[in-house]
Amino acid sequence: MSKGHIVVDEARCKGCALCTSACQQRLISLAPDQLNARGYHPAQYVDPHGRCTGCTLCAVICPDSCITVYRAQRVVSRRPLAA
Amino acid sequence: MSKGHIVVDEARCKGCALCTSACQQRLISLAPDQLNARGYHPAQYVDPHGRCTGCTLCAVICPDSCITVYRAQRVVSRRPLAA
Amino acid sequence: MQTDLIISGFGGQGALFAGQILAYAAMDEGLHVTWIPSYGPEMRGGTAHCTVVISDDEIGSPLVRNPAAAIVLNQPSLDKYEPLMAAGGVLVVNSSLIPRRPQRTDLRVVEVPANALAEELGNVRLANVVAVGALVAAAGVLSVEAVERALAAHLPERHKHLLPANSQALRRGAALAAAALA
Amino acid sequence: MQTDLIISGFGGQGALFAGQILAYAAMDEGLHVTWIPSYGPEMRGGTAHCTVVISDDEIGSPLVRNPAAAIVLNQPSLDKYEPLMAAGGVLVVNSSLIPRRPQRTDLRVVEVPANALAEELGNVRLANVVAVGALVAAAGVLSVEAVERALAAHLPERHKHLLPANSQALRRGAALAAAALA
Amino acid sequence: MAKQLLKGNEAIAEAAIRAGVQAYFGYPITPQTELLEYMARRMPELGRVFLQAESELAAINMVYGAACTGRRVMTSSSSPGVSLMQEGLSYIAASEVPCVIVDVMRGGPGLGNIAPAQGDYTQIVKGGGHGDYRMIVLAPATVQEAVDLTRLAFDLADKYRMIAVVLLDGSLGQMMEPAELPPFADGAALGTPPAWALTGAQGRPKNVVTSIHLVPEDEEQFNQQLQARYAEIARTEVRCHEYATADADLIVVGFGTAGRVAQTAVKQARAQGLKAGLLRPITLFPFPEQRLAELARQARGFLVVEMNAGQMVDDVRLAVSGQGRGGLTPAVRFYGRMGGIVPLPDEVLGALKALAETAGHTPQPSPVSCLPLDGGPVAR
Amino acid sequence: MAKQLLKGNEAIAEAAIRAGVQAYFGYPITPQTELLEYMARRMPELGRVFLQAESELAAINMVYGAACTGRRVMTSSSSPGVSLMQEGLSYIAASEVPCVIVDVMRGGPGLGNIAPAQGDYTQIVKGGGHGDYRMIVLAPATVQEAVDLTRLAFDLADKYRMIAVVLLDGSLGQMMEPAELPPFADGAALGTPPAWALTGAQGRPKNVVTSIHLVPEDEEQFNQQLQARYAEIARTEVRCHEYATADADLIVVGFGTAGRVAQTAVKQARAQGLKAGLLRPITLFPFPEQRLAELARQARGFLVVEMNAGQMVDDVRLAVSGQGRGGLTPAVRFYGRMGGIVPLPDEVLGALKALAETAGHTPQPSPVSCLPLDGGPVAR
Amino acid sequence: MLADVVLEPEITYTRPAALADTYTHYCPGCTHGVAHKLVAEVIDELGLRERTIGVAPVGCAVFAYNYFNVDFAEAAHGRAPAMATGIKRVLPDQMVFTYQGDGDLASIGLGEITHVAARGENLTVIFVNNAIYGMTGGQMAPTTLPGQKTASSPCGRDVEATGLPLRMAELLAGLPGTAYAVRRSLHNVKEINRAKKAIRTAFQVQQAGLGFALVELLSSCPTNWGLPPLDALKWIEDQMLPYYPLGDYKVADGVEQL
Amino acid sequence: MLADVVLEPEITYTRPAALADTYTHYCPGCTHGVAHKLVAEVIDELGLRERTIGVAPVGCAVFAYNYFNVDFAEAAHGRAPAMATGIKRVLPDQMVFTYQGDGDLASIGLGEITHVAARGENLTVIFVNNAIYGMTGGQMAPTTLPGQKTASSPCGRDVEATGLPLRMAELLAGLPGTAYAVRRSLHNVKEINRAKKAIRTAFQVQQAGLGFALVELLSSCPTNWGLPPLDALKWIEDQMLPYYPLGDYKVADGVEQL
Ligand SMILES: Cc1ncc(C[n+]2csc(CCOP(=O)(O)OP(=O)(O)O)c2C)c(N)n1
Ligand SMILES: Cc1ncc(C[n+]2csc(CCOP(=O)(O)OP(=O)(O)O)c2C)c(N)n1
Ligand code: SF4
Ligand code: SF4
Ligand code: SF4
Ligand code: SF4
Ligand code: SF4
Ligand code: SF4
Ligand SMILES: [Mg+2]
Ligand SMILES: [Mg+2]
Repeated sequence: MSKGHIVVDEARCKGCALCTSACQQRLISLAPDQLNARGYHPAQYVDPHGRCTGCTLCAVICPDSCITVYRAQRVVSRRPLAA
Repeated sequence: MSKGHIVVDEARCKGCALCTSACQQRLISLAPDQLNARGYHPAQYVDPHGRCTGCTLCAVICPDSCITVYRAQRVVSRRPLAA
Repeated sequence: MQTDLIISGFGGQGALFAGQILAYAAMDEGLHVTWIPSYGPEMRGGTAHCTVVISDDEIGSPLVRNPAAAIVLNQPSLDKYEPLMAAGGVLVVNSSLIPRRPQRTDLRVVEVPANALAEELGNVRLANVVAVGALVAAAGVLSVEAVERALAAHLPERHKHLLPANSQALRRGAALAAAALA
Repeated sequence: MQTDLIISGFGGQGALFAGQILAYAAMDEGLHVTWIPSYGPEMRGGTAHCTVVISDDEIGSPLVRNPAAAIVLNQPSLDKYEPLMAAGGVLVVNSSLIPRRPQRTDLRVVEVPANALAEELGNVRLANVVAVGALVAAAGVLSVEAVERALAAHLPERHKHLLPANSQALRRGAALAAAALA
Repeated sequence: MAKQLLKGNEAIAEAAIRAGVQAYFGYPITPQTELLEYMARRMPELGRVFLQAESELAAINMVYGAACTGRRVMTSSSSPGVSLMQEGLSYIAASEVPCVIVDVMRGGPGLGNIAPAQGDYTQIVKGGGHGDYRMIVLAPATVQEAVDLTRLAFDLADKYRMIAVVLLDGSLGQMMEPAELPPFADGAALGTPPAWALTGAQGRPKNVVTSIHLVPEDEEQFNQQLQARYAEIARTEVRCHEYATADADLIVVGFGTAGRVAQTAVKQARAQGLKAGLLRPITLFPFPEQRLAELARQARGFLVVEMNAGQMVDDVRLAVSGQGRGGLTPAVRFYGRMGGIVPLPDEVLGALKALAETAGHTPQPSPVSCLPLDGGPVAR
Repeated sequence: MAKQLLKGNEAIAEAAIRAGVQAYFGYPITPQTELLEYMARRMPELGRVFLQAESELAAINMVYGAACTGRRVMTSSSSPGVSLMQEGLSYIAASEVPCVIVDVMRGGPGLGNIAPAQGDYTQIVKGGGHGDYRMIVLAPATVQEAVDLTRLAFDLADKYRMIAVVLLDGSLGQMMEPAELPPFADGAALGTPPAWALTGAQGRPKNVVTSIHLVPEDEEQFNQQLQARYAEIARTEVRCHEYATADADLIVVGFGTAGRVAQTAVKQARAQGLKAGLLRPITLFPFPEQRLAELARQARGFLVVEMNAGQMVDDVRLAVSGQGRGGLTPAVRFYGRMGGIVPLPDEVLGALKALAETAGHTPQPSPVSCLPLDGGPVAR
Repeated sequence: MLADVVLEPEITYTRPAALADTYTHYCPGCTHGVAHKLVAEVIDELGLRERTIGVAPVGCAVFAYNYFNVDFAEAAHGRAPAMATGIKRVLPDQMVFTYQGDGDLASIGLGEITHVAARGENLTVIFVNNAIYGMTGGQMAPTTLPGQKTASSPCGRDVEATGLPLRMAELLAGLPGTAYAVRRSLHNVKEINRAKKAIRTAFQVQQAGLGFALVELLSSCPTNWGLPPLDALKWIEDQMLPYYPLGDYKVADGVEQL
Repeated sequence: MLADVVLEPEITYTRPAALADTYTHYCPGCTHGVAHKLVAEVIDELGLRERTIGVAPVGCAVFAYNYFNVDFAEAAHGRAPAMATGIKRVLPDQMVFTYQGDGDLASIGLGEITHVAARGENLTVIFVNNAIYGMTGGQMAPTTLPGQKTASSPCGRDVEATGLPLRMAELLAGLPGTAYAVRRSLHNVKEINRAKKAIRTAFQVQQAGLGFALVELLSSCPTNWGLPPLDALKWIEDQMLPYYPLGDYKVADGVEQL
């Protein structure tokens, strides 16, 4: 199970690619075929194997504060196994 | 015989007295009763005993460049004693 | 006769240069011409557009509110200029990047997949020249040959090797417009 | 009635303050008055002078070209203002420092050895007050008493102890003028 | 309160303090320096801000900043220093923050001299900075008026969110004259900072002070608002002093010291049988153009007296243009002294007499045409 | 030489170079920057001086210094930058050293925007700095004229030992248009440094460049000399462009781009049967007031078009005041756009039609009086 | 028996509240955006949103007032320090900061910033050094590197004619009124985090009334350097760092303890 | 036989030729006059009278142009360095110097002087530091000493509110374009002679094209200090020297060899 994940605000993204190189897991790339309303190829986060560590490096470097990082860490409930 | 002497341009002198303290021989003082056209008591050089060394200290410090220093040093002629 | 043109797109799409080609061509043809980049709130990365006025008489206003012909290279430009076009005007639309069709019915619309055609010619940066070809053919203000001569004469030395590709792009655009309006 | 006065001397002779005494006295008497230090090319060490206008009506120009009364505390001031005096004007001359007599014959000249008298009173800085006394007595624009009251009222606190000496100086000057013009 | 003998510069300073000025920023320059020095003494005593800026450029921008907080703030200077403030003044005007500027004018152009003059009329009244902006301009002629107009300057500045300038020449700045100081404005009158002020966005959305309107349409609309405010002021805030104008057919116009001197000349003229009157504008912007237009209907000539080469005279000309009887334009003559010379009543009287002899006709243009660009004959 | 497609800013730069400018000092500001950048490329190539100053304040004072050497020197800027130069301009004018300033105007006041405007008319034409000084002001409407007037600016500056300003709006600075460049001025035309120049006092008594005249009488006399020179220029150096004025009874007046746009409107008006004409002042100082006065005798109305809130319009009003038939004043209307909006011919045509319908009467003043200082009724 | 610990996602990083929720006009990859974010985060963390007043420069950051949720003034080019002085003197309890570019601070505004430091004005200055005039299209700044090509130094900055670049952190550190003057960089995450700490300290210096505090930030201008954003960060590292060493140039007594 | 050697007087010291033979407007005992004389002597000794252009400030030395027999320009307040830059760039072979007071150079003109030093303009600057604004009647300068009473700091300069005085020689020495920056004093003959040597070096630096050269001179203002001229010299020694140590703050490579 993934330790974190991110959400990119694609409308605000300017496709600068700084996040792509910041992510040690290489989970972000610019969408080659997609243009947002301002004409940029936005960053896209692809993490099929749940490798995101929630390290926030991508978000810290993003000049447009487009990236929100979520980390799964708070225990919310415990439920009985298989009822 | 004096080694030097000075001439003060009294019209330009502002009576600031800087020269009076610069002269190690104390040969200059402000004329107490004299006022020049601008209302200053000018410096006066009194050297009855020919003590002026021509050291130029007074002239160097004079902010108004009022002092010309003469030094007697160039041999001009030699003449026969008692003709 | 005076023709007011606007060319508009994202920064980097070459709208300003496209206008300059037209201005050079007009000058070389002995016409009066003005080229002016439009001031707008946008800075880099925003929209860049220019206005070209071509006339056989002295030009009064170099600025234009209702262009007789326009090239729109991207969607925001279409949105902005479609309503401003003079009735009967020629509107060249870069259909490679603009999904929607113009809505006005009193315009002569030429849809050109400029990016696609340019890529076919091996250089996506020629999209603007493709569109210029279309505009010239559709609006008739200058001949395609005049524009071609202008390219030959005024392309900066370091880009001279691109001349054949430019000519091709121009002609492709022109041909497409001719076909579209035929 | 309006009286235009000028008081002039070397910087440090107290010309400006002398004018202020008169201005205070006039104000306290309910008259209109202006006091203005004169601008000139001189900087420190040069001549300082002020103009006082006293009137029972609103004062138009606070500046004066031809004063009706003047105090000249030094030679350059005499040289400058003698020719400018209005005919019949009162000219108070500080004979302690000014060797020459005024040449105009249409003036009422009062020669006061102001420095000498002030030194007699123990303070050469009172020369200006001596001259003011002479001016007031000779020109009649204000009473000696009014000036004395003004001194009492407006001398800065730290100089209040000098009041008796000031009064004496004022009266000495006045007496001298009265005698001279009698 | 009883009258005190006050120097113009110091009287303005004390009047500003009593008007509640909270911060003063300035740079020394003759003949304004006593104002700054007075502030240096008094403001700290009162726990208010005095800061000698490193330059007039810094001073006006400190004023700009302090004014953004909605407090009463001011600076003072003299002609060359005011020239250095032109960019700042344009910014402040465009930001609609109120403040008060005192300009104690001296002889120019350039370094000129330190004698009294009125050569800043244009730069102050028309706006020496870029763009279309105006400042309220108040021109005292006596120390008492300097006191009164300083208070008014703060009030008008706040009311209209504009710069108000007290404009005087060096002789008035240096002059002592009896004057009565007003009481201190009470705290209530000063009020709490206005809603637009920058105070830290506590419990409210942020405020912004800016002079940018990047979209031309927005900038135009903003300019129209400014112009509308200026027009309102022109309707409601004109002030002037008149003397013997009721039946006058010769009107002398002058502001500040020149106007004061002119009043003596008018008195002398009346004594000599001339039907002379004086209009001394107290507000230079707004200019008393309507009143001048009214006077144009009765007067055959105007004499404008200034301590410059003729600056306000154009505003008088504009005001009376076509306003004479039958739509004619009365004669407008100029008498000016420059370089720091204050005209004397006699000179003004002389000019007035000359006007009396010739006025009544519309001046004819002299026969000069204009060259086209190439210097050849004019193409019509 | 054949025509080239040139950008206004660059055309001016190259024209200055061909006029023999030896030193350029400037600071980047939109929409003037290409001029500076062009100089950055070209001046060093030619072994001449290019220096990017740290500010406009420094730039104008570098120009001041360089101009003291008697060489041709210049700077360029845009509105806020020009405001920062006001002190320097007053000094240079008072020192009688020639130089050329280019002001590519943008929207204001304050930071405003970078769109084309004409809001600097007053600060440039009347002098936004302190004291009574004037600058020769040349206002091109086409790139060709920008080239020609740049050369003229240097010539007139030298001839009169004055500042000459080339004043244009951002649209002309940014615009490309075909124009022909003049040949390089030959060395002989540039001549040796004038006798007053600072070059090191070799074999002659020292020269001094100063703007001080401490004695008021001297300062006044100096100012009179300046004024005499300005009057001479007003007689001899007026330039304007006219179109269809011969029989016009409606005259449109506009400078630079506004005048150019107005010409199209006049053409359209003629086509619609209106007897319209255009006067486009090329020199703003000296102003074509005599020519306007002449036209006032034939015209019933004037329409002044500007890209500001109405600045030059006052000079038109002054010029035509009382100059109409029978000494009446023809109507003067204003049409302006602000904030960086360039008026279109249609708008001007509309204003012209409105004028055509109403012109012919002297405007009546609106009934407003002025307040005395205390706000009560007017004391007459 | 309990099992399957359910982890609910929690936001660990998102835009700070003091940063307005709006699109910015900055070019793609321009680190002005990073600088903004850091300042906003510090304002949030120190709880200063309702008592901070910012002063924007003329430069690419001219619209900074749109991007922060705090009171803001927009200064004339180079005069932000003077404007901030005016504000701070009247409202000494508010936190006042300027945000300035290198043209603004080191060229036209050099006099004002130096005097502010000399007087020890209690202000925080965020100084964004991108070695160029961004807004006007890439002309030489006093901070432009030797040999660097710009629109106004087309053959590269000639130090013979224009001198060597100004090192502002060092220069201002030399003034007695300066309590804190450091240089940081925005070219990678590690340096960004260090920059944030410095910004925090610079605000705390003001809170403590210790005097003038300056954080110089090496920042990219991909547009005018003519480089893709990632290459621009590399350029900071390779070209700017050697000339502009990161470090603390003045940390006055009392600052360490903050 | 020869005897009685007759000694004929020879002028050993008189006003230099480059100093105009005219009365000056300076106050009695003001050492501006000494500074003038030294500059004139150096011009004479280096033979530069016919190829020097001076730039006068606004300040008490505003009329310097009247007192030197060389070409002169009178600058706007604080802008002498910019004006001198304009002259020198056009006439690189002429010797250009500015003569500036502390208000002129360190207050309003701080930006210009610093940029001139940063650019390494080949200029000589004579900087007369009298810790006060002389001409305008004794207001506080950036160089006014802590606690010093002036017309605009009537209770003494409050360093809390206005910071510590600027040490310009040290500050400008820190800029890479500065070739020579020293402080000297005019309070006694020995120091006057040392000052003259420094002025000579500062002109030679320019002759050699080494860059910016500044000589700061501690100078008296008896009038505005409210002291008799001799006491004013003492005040320099007692009060100014401790804060403004005399010395060489920058002597670039190549200067020693001059
Ligand atoms: C008085 C004045 N001069 C010049 C300008 C033009 N101008 C705007 S921003 C700028 C420079 C910006 O550079 P910098 O401060 O480095 O900020 P950056 O854009 O690089 O962030 C200039 C010169 C102006 N607006 N005002
Ligand atoms: C723009 C401007 N601001 C202010 C002044 C007034 N002013 C003249 S000299 C001076 C200061 C002189 O002090 P300093 O430079 O120390 O020279 P000093 O007289 O002490 O030799 C000032 C503020 C001015 N002339 N111009
Ligand atoms: S949070 Fe870390 S691991 Fe996850 S996408 Fe961002 S940089 Fe990659
Ligand atoms: S760093 Fe931000 S703006 Fe740049 S590509 Fe990534 S998400 Fe988009
Ligand atoms: S030269 Fe020397 S000894 Fe002679 S008077 Fe001068 S100081 Fe005294
Ligand atoms: S130093 Fe010069 S001015 Fe002073 S008293 Fe001596 S001679 Fe006179
Ligand atoms: S021009 Fe440069 S500094 Fe300005 S926003 Fe673009 S990248 Fe950033
Ligand atoms: S005021 Fe001071 S500096 Fe000026 S001349 Fe007098 S003593 Fe010298
Ligand atoms: Mg920058
Ligand atoms: Mg000084």
